[in-house]
Amino acid sequence: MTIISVLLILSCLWLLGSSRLHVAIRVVAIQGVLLGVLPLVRSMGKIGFGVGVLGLSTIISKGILLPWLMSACLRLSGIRKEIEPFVGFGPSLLCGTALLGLAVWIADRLQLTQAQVPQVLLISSFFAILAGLFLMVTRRKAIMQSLAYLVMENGVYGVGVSMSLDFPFIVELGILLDVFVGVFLMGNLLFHLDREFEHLDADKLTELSDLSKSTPVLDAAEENA
Amino acid sequence: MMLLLLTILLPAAAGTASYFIRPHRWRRLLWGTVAALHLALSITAVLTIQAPPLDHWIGMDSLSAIFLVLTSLLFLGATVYGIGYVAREPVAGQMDFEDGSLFKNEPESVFTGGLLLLLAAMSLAILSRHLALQWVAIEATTLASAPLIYYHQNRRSLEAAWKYLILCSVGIAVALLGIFFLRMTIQDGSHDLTLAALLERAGTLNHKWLSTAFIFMLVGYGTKMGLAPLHTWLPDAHSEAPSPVSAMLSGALLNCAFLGILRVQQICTAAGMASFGGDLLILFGLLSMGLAGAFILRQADYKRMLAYSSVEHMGILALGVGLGGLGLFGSFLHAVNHSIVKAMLFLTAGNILSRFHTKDTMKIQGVCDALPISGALWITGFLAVTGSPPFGTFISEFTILRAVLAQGRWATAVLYVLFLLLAFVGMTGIVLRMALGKSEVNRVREPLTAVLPPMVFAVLALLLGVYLPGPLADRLHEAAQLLGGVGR
Amino acid sequence: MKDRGMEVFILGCLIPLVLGAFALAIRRPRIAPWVAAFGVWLGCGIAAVPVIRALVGSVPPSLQIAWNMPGGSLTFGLDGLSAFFCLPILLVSPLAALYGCQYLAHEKKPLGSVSFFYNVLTASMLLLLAARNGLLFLVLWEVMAISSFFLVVFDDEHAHVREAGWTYLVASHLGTGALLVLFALLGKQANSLDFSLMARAALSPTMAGILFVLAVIGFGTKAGFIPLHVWLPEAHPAAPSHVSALMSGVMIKTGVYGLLRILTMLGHPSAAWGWTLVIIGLISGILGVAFALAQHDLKRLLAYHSVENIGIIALGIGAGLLGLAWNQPVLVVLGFGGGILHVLNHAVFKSLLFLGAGAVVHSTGTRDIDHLGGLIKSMRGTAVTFVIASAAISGLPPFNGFISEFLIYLAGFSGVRADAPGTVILAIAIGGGLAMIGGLAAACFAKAFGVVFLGEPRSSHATHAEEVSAAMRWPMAVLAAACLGIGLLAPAAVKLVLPAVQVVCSGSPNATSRVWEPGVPARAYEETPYGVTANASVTTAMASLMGVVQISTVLLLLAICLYLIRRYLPRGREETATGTWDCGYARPTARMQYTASSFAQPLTDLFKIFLGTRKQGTAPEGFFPQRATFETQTPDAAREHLFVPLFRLIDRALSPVRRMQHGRIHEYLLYIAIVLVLLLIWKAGSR
Amino acid sequence: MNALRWTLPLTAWVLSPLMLGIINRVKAFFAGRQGPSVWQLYYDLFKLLQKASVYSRSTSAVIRMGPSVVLACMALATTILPWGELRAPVTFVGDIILLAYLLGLARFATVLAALDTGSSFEGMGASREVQFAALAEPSFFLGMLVLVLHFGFSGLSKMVSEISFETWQTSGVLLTLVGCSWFILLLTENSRIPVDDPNTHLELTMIHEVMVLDYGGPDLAFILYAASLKMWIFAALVVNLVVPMHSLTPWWQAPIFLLGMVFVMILVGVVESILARLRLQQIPKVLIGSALLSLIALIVRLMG
Repeated sequence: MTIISVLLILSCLWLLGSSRLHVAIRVVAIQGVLLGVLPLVRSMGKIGFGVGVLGLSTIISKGILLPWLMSACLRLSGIRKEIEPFVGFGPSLLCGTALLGLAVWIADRLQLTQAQVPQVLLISSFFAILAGLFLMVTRRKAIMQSLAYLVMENGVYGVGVSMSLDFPFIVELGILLDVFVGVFLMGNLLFHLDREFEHLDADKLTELSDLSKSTPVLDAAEENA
Repeated sequence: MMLLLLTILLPAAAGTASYFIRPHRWRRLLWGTVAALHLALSITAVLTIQAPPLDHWIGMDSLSAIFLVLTSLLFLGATVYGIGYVAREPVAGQMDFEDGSLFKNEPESVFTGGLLLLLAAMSLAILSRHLALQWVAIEATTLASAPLIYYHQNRRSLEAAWKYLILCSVGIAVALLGIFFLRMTIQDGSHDLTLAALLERAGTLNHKWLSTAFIFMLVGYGTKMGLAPLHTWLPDAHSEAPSPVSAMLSGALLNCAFLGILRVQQICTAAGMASFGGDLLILFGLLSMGLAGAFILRQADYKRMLAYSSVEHMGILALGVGLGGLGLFGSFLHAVNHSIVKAMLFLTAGNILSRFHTKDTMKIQGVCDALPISGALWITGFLAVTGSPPFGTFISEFTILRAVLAQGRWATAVLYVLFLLLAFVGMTGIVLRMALGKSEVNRVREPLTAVLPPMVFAVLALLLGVYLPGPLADRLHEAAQLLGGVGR
Repeated sequence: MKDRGMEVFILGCLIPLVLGAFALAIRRPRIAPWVAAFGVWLGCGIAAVPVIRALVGSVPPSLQIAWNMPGGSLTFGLDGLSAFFCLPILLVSPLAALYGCQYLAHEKKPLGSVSFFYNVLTASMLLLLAARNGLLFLVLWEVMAISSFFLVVFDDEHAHVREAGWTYLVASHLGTGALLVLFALLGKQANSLDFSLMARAALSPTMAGILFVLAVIGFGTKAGFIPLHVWLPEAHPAAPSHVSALMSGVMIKTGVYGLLRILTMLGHPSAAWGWTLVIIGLISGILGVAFALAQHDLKRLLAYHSVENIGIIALGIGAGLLGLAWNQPVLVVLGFGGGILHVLNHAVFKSLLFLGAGAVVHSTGTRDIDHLGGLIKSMRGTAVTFVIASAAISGLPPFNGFISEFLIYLAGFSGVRADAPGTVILAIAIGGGLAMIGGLAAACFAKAFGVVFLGEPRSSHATHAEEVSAAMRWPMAVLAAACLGIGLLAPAAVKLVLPAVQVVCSGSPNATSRVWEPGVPARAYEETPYGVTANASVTTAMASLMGVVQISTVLLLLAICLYLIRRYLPRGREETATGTWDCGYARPTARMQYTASSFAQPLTDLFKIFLGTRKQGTAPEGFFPQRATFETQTPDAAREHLFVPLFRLIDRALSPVRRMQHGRIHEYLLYIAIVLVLLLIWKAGSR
Repeated sequence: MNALRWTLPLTAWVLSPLMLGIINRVKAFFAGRQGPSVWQLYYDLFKLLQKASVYSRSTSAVIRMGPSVVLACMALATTILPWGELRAPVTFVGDIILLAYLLGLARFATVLAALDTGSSFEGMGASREVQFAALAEPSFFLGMLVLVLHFGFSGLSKMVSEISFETWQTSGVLLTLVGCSWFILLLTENSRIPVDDPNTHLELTMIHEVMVLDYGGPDLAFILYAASLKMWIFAALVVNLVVPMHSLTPWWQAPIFLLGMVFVMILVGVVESILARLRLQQIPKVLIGSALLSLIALIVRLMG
């Protein structure tokens, strides 16, 4: 249990630090697998049919399918490295540690006394959410944004598991399916974006805005103003 | 119970099937029949099912009854319009009128499939009684509607789709966190997150966790609903999507997100924390109306103007629910009125766009001269959406004003009226400049499929302004009681 | 048999709607206006029966139909006030409809829509006057505004017509905004939207004050009080003449009606209310006519005169309110009586003026009076009716304008008491103000009639003018006869007004509701001091009016017989015709005559600071100057210095907000995070 | 008794041309010349009535009807005027308002007739006439307000009949102020020297004379007769206001009134002889000054 949460934290820190995209995809794949294993470990032994299938399908979807799609997209668009993001890689790591501190503060702030909630898993899940959000806000590459979304979803899933929530099987599957289709669609969209725009930088996508054009409110007033 | 399941599974099945149906004619036939069938199903469901459901996951209370019939009505209108729209779209590549880049449309099967899946997801979201299931359904609506937005696959719609997908998914992830916190509010250890169970235990819910959960879900679903500071994706998505899709997005999809917030507010009122949720909703409501008014004032693109007006009307809905009492009745009536009027406006905007080939309001003049029916509809829609009397929106906005004044909130009342007037002034300039005058484009006969649905919606909006049909009025009052509002 | 008055009235209102819709439907555009006009005639004929019976005394019981709108109910009633305000509609609307059919005959655009909206406007105004429920009132109010908007933008090829339509719609909607809050507040106090319950709601003075201010703003926008009149000189000239006749003559009166209806609900008025209306009346009157003097667009000039006459009406009502506040019955009866009678008088002669202006525009094709002149020779009928209307609007004796101004003068002067300085100030305001307004109005209409109809034609437009057809001249003749008729039958007209005054005074508790009842012997009022003196002042007013009527008739007879003497005096000697005395100038041309701006220049210089007239032109230079031009424009001061800067200020205040939607997705994500964090902090704080 | 009352307007109709004759004689006396006879205006009227009339081609019916309307108004206005305690044949509450507006109607008719001829001179005269009238009207009403404040609002005859020596003692200042204001009004309305020159020859400077430039024959006769009636009306108002008739016996009041009228005419003649014409820009100041006189009278009455 603690090993998985420590590995989760390490993987998030690695993402914050690394600039090469194909490495990032592989790290996210590992995270997917970890989260697949998590419910099995969590229920310690009495592995029901539902929990098993769920774990397996998480591992397959997040561990194998999505990374394959992402790397295919990467190969197609021929992007090698994340160019200079808003917050540099060194400072990102510093922010990572700050976020970790924040996650610890949130975890104990919630005083989850009644159920025996593994504090360390809770901290790692909150850290994953915050890291995902931070990555999404700072990185320029659209692919990185979808990966960051995946990390954030893993974090949310982690929080769910740590609060010993066992939704009915269909609902758990529904959540997983939504996340999978979401990221799959992002991949599909990335293909189109790449074909349409030569670049995949999210910060250049600023054509739709209200700044440029504006109509006069009072025609008459404008002329003789 | 079977009826409800059918309303969800039928469009889902049709959606997946239409991906694989090659011949256009067959697929459009399927699409039309499913839409009509869905409306019939939902109307029979509303009339037959009286007893509120117990602990099933799928059930229909008066609130979801209103939204279900509204959504299927809008979908039927969008279908009739969509079939004509898709038939007229050129299959080969076409030149984007904004920046001249070449693009090819999405295959029609993806479009029809996406729309049907969207309908299925929305029906599930409306009918689901289990909050997590409702979350799954709302996330599914986002995923179903994302490919519809970049149907034209030009640069602008791709960008709009990307922003829509990222922002809504992040928002809804926050909502998922909210649901987990909601689970924590239950003290006696049961894991049942259905609405009925939560309402039973309402007295014993832990207030600290409930308020945190409410905030997370308000921000989550608020992003999806387009409340003020979280609305940034809405103008891009609704203006770049093809007209039938933006009609569905504005008319029906925003209501589903609104339903999510209503469920949480329902639990909060049952747990005795109505004022906490109410104040937040009023704050967001006023903020949305103000910001939307600011953006409408000098808007250059008339579809973005309609999108911002949706943000404003969502603000009015939130304000109405936040007030409670008479405001609830006004808010639900306004949801019905706004959906019908906004769908009509987007379809008419589609007609104007397909004739004038530009979205810039300064370049369009004399719509009434070139397209007489659409021009008349455009002005009627404008009068309806700004809440002028003969239409239903005036009745609901006036009821909300009476609710605000009944609670003696002077500042809110003044701001409310000012923002309504601001939006009116902004839209008048744009709509009148477009509608009146002599147009260079010569007059052409407008296709029936493009004109019939907006006309039907216009008649409905006018009818709602003059006479409130019996069953709708009772459903609205029951819905108001659900959230603790006063009846008459 | 139950008095079916209200049902007949409603039927009368619905007939124009049905026939209007039918006119919209039929394909052949030429007969559409005639069908609609027939609908208006039929409808008004039917509706006139209950209205006349209500005025004479037997008020029909109010009609109540269930309406499942929240707080709404279709209740209709017809009391003295509504019946009196129905009179101008029933008189002017059919005549203008008949006139309109001919006026638009040569128009190539389809006439279905304009006749449909004309009928909707008429029907909505009639129903509005009978509405007895807040929600119903507001719905009909906006239907009236929207239908008149569609009429204003009928010929929308010209840019200024579109601009006028925009200003009109925005102004009327802002006014309705104030009305929304007014009715919501009143509904809250009386926790029902029915007028009968609202009238009985107990209001604290501050709440009554707020409601009064809202009513003045809301109804003042429609009536055209000075700062809120901005749309009036834009919308009326832009509309087709028969529509602007209906709008200017009748529609702005619904604003006055609304204000009076609300006054009946606000209980005992305070003196401050009276003073506000008196001040608004004075400003609207004097500035209205000053602006009218500076115009040289005929219909814009008439529109400004509507503002002036609304000022006179406000002056009358203000005097009435002060009478109620100081408990002076003579001020109440004569003030309200004069104000409300002026509503009818103004409706008659203003619509006649606009129809006349329409005839001029129809045959000459231009509205700029500096290009006209000498039209009396070719358009004799129109000229006669126009001069009667001009004399009436300037308040000159034999006509109806003088009667209502006379009543207001009587109110002002007979209310004077040395010990109460307030009455003296009021008398100065009425004496000085009304006299100046009368003098300026006479000047303005002498200019308008003189420059348009008299002298030599100044341009080709005027030379080719020919008289309009009979269908346009007959309505004008009927209205001119009405002007003279009311003038000579003044006591009867005042008797019609008194039930309306009675309803208005019923608002304040201490005034007994029976101010005047036809046929009730004077003794019946002995017991209340209020009743007796009110009745006494009415009898003196009646006596004065009899004197005025006698002198007017004698004046007419004397003038006619003097004219006859004048014609038969030189029967032997023949009449020769030569050129006008031109001091021996070599080549006098028609353009050397006095034009509108030069005629009004001495007076407009007096009001220079308000008008802000802009003078452009090229002075003649060199020894033998070739060309010189001179042009004056007087833009509406309130629009230039009040509303345009206000709108620009709001616009500039909102522009920083627009930078928020800049398109960068990263900052959008930050917005979500920031909102979440702020809410959590706020919750932690409040918990 | 009513028949007796009608003698008042009849004498007015007969004697009014004599008044103008007196003024001309006074001016001639000042100028040291013999001057026309007092009955000169009667001769002119008789001569003009015999002549044929000449009309300009650009005129219409308005110029033909103008003079008769003006004369009718003036004739009726004289029926409202009382002589001190001798009541006027027509008297009702507010008849003074009708008097003012009858003068307004006459002015409206003259202005329209002037514009009908289409000459720039008549247009100029009409424009100036209209400007001064708009300013003169308020001062007339304010002056009347002082009367109303003092004697209560009723018919002109009743109000005027109460002026006696006591009223002079108590509020002499009031009566002088309003008297001066109405005298200035008389000079303005009847185009006397300080405001306008009745017998100038330069069209650009005239106001009243230029408006009647194009009349001839009977029309000119009607207009001149109406002008004399107008002079009688204003003079009668001033005399009624100033002369304290109440304290005299009724039989003495008629001759005293006529004497008062002659004195006013002489005063006008004197003023015309000693003053020169004011520049046009000054005249609005004069009119506003007369209005202020009445306003001061009002304030004095309120304070006192």
